[in-house]
Amino acid sequence: MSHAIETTDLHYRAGKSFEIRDLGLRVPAGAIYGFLGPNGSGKTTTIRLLLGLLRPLGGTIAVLGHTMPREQHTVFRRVAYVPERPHLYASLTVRDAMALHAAFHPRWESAIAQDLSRAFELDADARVERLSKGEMGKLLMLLALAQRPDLLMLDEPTDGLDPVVRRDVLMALIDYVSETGATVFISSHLVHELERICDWVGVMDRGRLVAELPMHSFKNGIKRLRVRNAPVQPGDAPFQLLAREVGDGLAGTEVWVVRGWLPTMHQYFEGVGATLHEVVDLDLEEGFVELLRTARAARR
Amino acid sequence: MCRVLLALLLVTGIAGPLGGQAAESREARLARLRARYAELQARAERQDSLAALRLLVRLDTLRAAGLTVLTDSAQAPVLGSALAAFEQQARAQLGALPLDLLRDARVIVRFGNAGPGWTRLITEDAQFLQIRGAVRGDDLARQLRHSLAVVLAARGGTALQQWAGADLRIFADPAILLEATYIELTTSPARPARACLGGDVPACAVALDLAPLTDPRGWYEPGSARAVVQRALRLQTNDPAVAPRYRACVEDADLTACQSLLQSFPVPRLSTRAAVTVLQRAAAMGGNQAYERFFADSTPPIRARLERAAGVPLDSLLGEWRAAVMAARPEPTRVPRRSQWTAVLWAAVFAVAAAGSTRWR
Amino acid sequence: MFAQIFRMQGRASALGVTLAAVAGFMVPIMAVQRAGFVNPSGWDIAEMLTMVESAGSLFPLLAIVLGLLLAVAAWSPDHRGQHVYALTLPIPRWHYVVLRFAAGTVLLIPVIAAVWVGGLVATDAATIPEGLRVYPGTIALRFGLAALVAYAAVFALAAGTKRTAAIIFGTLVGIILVQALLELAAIRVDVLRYTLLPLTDWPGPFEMLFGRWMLINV
Amino acid sequence: MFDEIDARSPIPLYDQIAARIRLAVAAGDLEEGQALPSVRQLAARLRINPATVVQAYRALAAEGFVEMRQGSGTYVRSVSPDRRQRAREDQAQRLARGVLAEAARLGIAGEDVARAVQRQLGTERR
Repeated sequence: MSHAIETTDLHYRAGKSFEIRDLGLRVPAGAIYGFLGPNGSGKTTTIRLLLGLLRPLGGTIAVLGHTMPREQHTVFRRVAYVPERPHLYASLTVRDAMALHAAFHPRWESAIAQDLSRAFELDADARVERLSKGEMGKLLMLLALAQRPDLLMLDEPTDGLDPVVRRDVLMALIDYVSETGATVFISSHLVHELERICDWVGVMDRGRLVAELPMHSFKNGIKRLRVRNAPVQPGDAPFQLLAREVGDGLAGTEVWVVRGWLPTMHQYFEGVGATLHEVVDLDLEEGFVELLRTARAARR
Repeated sequence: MCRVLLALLLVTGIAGPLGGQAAESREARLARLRARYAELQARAERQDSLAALRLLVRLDTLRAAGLTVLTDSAQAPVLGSALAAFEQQARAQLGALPLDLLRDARVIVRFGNAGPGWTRLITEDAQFLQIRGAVRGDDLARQLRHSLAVVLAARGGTALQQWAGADLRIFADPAILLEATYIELTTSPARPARACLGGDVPACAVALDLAPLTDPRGWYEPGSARAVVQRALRLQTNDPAVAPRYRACVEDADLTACQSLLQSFPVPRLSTRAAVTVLQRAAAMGGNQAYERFFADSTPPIRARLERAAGVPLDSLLGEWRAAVMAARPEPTRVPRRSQWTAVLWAAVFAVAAAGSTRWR
Repeated sequence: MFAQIFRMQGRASALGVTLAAVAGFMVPIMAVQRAGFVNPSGWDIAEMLTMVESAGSLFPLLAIVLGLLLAVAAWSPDHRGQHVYALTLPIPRWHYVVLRFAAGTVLLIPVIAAVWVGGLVATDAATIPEGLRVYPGTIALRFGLAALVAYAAVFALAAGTKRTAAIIFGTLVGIILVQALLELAAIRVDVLRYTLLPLTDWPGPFEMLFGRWMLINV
Repeated sequence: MFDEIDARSPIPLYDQIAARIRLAVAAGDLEEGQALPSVRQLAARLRINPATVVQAYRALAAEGFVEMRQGSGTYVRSVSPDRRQRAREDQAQRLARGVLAEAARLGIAGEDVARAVQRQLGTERR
């Protein structure tokens, strides 16, 4: 099974305002796939579609090789879900929640549960409805990992948590993943965190998948060039000029954002009588922002 | 969402049983009104029916079971088969018919119209039978049996009418009447009835008004007297004539006060329905001519006529009668098996409906 | 799996079930007491039986309340979480619903037992006159079936979406409105008789709830 | 040793990790035969993708600084003194390149930077 998750022209509409059209996700098995996108771009909706919680209008969804939502309950034996809004039964205590989850998940491993429960310092007798946001985040991750999934669907698992809790949760996640090689599909607004742990990136914008590629090719695919007395017309540049602005440094320098830059492309600038001052790599966040800007510009 | 559910279910939950009871009482009131209306209308119709019959319709005269039956000639064929069935049943139940008693008894059977799909049979005594659809032989036979009983009651003397009722339902199914009598006996507060239930046969005679009350303690035991007074007079507690004695009897358990109030009450005898079961029992014991002997002379007291009809002394008749009543004790109320299965089935149906409910939220 | 669901649902309805059990135990005793069968001073049996019957009408009410309580206890946790937890369990939806239903059904048992024991205690303490019988077993069985059907009906309603609940509630109110309008317009058509009343007689579902509940009878 | 790993910097994470280990070996903080943290431990501690750690360890193995023994982990190899020296010089080169790039951006000539470094060295020696 080459891909943990694979959808072909997935179509979904909620009311008149929002629509997901011909969405083609392909999440490689074993990857840690970061799912980026501004608010309202359909990230949570997509995750709920992948889990068979929402009924698509068209298209196919395959999770771990099973078609969804038909083989949903067999898939859930191997998929763990951490939703954006906590979904546990409020009246339960932490111990009950763990016991209930264990009863339903055949691959549950109490060793993992106990270790994480200690590591997270969770109070077994606390009631779920009275857990803090951090404690809830830890509990949800504990339940997800203790069921030994092959795929973790995490919808903003650490957003809104304080750094210490975030560190504990991510450490547990990475520790589990590096041990089992499980696939992770994680949506988050904490781009720097995704930058550290993801090796794949998917970017959603207004219900469409605008980019899906490995992290490193995403990051060095887009560069910021510092050019002095740049030509007015880029002409037949070997790269794609996404945007250009007046530089804030020395007079006469411009900042060009380009895609598909290769080191050999220096000669172009000599050719047009400009001097390439500097090639700046963008981090994931800048790349993401630029990508969105150009994607929306292209579609206008 | 839960709040909506709760409100919805409370409404159906509360309204259900109450609605059910309210509907029943409304039902009963409707039926009584309809009966009253029909009765008045029938009486009016009877006044003019004789005159109308003579003028408009050729009368056919038929004879059955000693009765002269007059009816519209158009309906004569239907009446023919019914009369045969009627005669056969009457003979079976009455044995030798008290023919001289029925000599000039005439029963006019007239087919009135009572609205779409309903036919009404009106007989001389303004009794009527409302039948849905076409008139079938056994409806007519039942009506004629009823008329015969009324005629017998009318001719059987006023004592018999008071004792066993003007309709004298001797043709009714004894089993049903005996069961009703059993319930009457077990729920009556009167001392003789309770004693009769306990096996004291002479007390049965008193309860059936076939013997005078000799027990000095009166009709009621002290507690029962108080209970009866309380139930009967609880709405007139502020009526000056009754109030003081009522309070004395109910609050202070003053028996004499209770007794004095009870004087104005009707004597707690068993109903005419119970009396009919005695007559039926006597006929059963007396063989073929029992009714003839019973109706031959209406002057002696009922108990003597019963003894003559049954051919046994009253106590042994009542002993038999009491045995029959006790044997007619209704079955203990059970949840019928089919209802049990239906309930479980419905629970399963609802569960399956729930399991099948859509999973798209 | 069932044990966990049962623990959760049991704890959620523990208070309700206990109260219902206490009520179930008291109703027969109160019925017999009020009707005067406990060291009776005198016999007015017709009246006493009517009082037994009127007290008996608390049984169907208790059955409905119990059914309501258990069904709500079964479904309110899921409704609060938009059913997401249940829908992401590795078991088919019907299996989950059956577990929920079974848990609620088991929780009926203590109340039915209470009604039965209450009936036995009440009829034991009562002085039963010649000719009358006691029916603690029949009442308990009938109460059990009535509560089961009531529970199942509300369970199905609560399991459905808001839309189905609205539809059912709407038709119910609609029928009652039509009947009221007809009566206003003095048109003598008994709509209820052909729509709601059949539900209350055999083979309708709510036959058990209606009719006479007589702990002591002929 | 790995505290200021920065995912946002243009230098890829695996490079940063490899550089730190190379420096440690060069500076003698890591002796020969010493075991490096397992891929799982290091990834979890740094909260980075396990593949990144593997990539760093492979790069170091290729350069001969470490040895990846199948199933038992990664160990530091004996590095001759001049290799250590060359590693230090490489690191110095890399640092210099970074500083010069920064200077260029701010419009400061290379020579000024060189003089500044000398003066810093001077004050330090005194």
